[in-house]
Amino acid sequence: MSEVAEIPVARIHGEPLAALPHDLYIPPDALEVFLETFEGPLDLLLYLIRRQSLDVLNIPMAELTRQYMGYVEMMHASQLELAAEYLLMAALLIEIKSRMLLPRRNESIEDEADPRAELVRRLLEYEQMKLAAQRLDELPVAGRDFALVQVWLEQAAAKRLPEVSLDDLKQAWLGVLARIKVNRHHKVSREELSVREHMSRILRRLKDERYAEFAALFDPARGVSELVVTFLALLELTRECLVTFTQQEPFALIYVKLRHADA
Amino acid sequence: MQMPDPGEIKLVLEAALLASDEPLPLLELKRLFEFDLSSEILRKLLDELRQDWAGRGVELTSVASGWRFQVRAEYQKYLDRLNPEKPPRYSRAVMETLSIIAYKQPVTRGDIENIRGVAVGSQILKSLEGRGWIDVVGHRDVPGRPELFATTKKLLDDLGLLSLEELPPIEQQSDVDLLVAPSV
Amino acid sequence: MQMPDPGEIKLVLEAALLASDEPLPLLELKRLFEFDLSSEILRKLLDELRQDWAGRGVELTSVASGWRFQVRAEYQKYLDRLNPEKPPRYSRAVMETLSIIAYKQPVTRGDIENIRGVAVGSQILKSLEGRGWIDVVGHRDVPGRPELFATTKKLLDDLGLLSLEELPPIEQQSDVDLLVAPSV
Repeated sequence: MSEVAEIPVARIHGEPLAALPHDLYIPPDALEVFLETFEGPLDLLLYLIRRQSLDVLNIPMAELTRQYMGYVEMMHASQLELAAEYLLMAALLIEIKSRMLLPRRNESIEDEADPRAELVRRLLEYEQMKLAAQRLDELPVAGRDFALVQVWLEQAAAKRLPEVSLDDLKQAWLGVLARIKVNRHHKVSREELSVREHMSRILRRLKDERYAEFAALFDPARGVSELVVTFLALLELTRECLVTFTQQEPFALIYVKLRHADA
Repeated sequence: MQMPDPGEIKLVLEAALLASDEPLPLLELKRLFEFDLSSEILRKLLDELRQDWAGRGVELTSVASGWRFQVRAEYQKYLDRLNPEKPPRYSRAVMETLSIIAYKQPVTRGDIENIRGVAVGSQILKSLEGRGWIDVVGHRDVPGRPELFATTKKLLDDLGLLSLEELPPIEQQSDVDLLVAPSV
Repeated sequence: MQMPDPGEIKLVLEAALLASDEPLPLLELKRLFEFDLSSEILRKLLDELRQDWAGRGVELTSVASGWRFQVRAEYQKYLDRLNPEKPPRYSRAVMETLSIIAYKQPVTRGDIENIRGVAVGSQILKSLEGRGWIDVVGHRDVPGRPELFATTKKLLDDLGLLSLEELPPIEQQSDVDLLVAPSV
């Protein structure tokens, strides 16, 4: 390889290539940083060429290959898979170099493609995309660099939940009633519903408080009918074995509690 | 830190409130600025902002957890046209279960099954409980102590009713009562 | 159907655009109204609305999938104080992959690997797909029928662009003409 390097194949804008630029040397312990810095063999090659300020078309193959192999050597130990990709590139560089060293007949120079052309095309294409990626990364991104606007919309959260109207409920109830075969005169009146509602109310209260004083369940401020309905609800709850009444002695306070409230 | 003019502060408040997906409390709004913005000034500016937005399709309101912009109810109907897909509907089983609980509460799952004549899947009761429309108000004192279900205030709210008495009364010959609740 | 006055239409447009979580195209905006709103009038009103919002912290913009409101760049710094943690930037590998798909689409994974000179981890494509920035638009008719990737409207939306043509122009660092005269 050293002989190859001495052949003046490469000139930097007319000047023969002198020594290896010092800034290219990467200490082995900096390899990790180095691998993070480059996106792959093309990226590294691009760096080497750009740092040496070489004309892409006058790639000093020997020097470049030597440096390149040095890096491959270093990463060989730590990242074999990645090293393979770099090795492939090194092989390509060496192939190009050797093809260029082969004597060629003068007349065929015109039609024979320069072995470096394909590599140069790839380098340029990659560099173009690398720069494009940088430009793209500079664009502001919604959610990261600027916020979008979305004001609160009622029902936005409940949108997927089915809606139920009073009429739906009524129709469903009629459907239930229609299916019940046994006939008996039955009337669901406002009063009966009211009793049912109070039954639920009393049960909820007893669930929280365990027991309640009988009189405390009544709210005289809401009128006589309210008192009657509450009383009916208590009777119904007793009939349905849901509550019990206790009284220690005549005229003592009456307590209402859930059956098995202790359970 | 120099305090910018109130107009500029209002623009910042407006942008932050429009972009936030949840209500912003005063403390959070103060953090928008590097200088110390007093609650008094902040409230005054928010109030001005609310007035600036009066008569628009979106309004600035103060809810429990802070301030937020929201679409005014009158404009909802326009926005509904963007999503014309019909809202999903509950199955007949769910609706019947709900109506039985509403009209016959408190009832056990067994009562509902007796009335409907078919088994009631527990996912039906779960979905109604999840919606906050029914809850367990106690247990019937029979073997197994089955849960007693009743409708909640939320169901009334969602139906726009003040009390169960406002449910449509239905006169019908039937024997529902025989099927509910063991008469002892 | 009577057409309401333009001011009222603008309020509806504004409310819908402020409430929507994605850009609204003209067709969608027309559906807000029961009467027939011509695209010409709609565009004119949207343009007026954009001007109405000039100088505010929030601006009305037109991106690939339609119109939307977004916070003006100068005001973002205030909002960032509420959420100082920004989503991280993508790695160079992801950005290079994205730009190859953006500028050379449709491309296969093999095409991307050829240009980059390294293997493209599937998690790179997955993360871009997960973001909704790229998707599979077909398969190349070669053995193995590899997937062809292209960028989506969402990428343009997120970058605030109307079309792919608005992507930054790609530069060529070196003179390709040099290729014609290789000097050995």
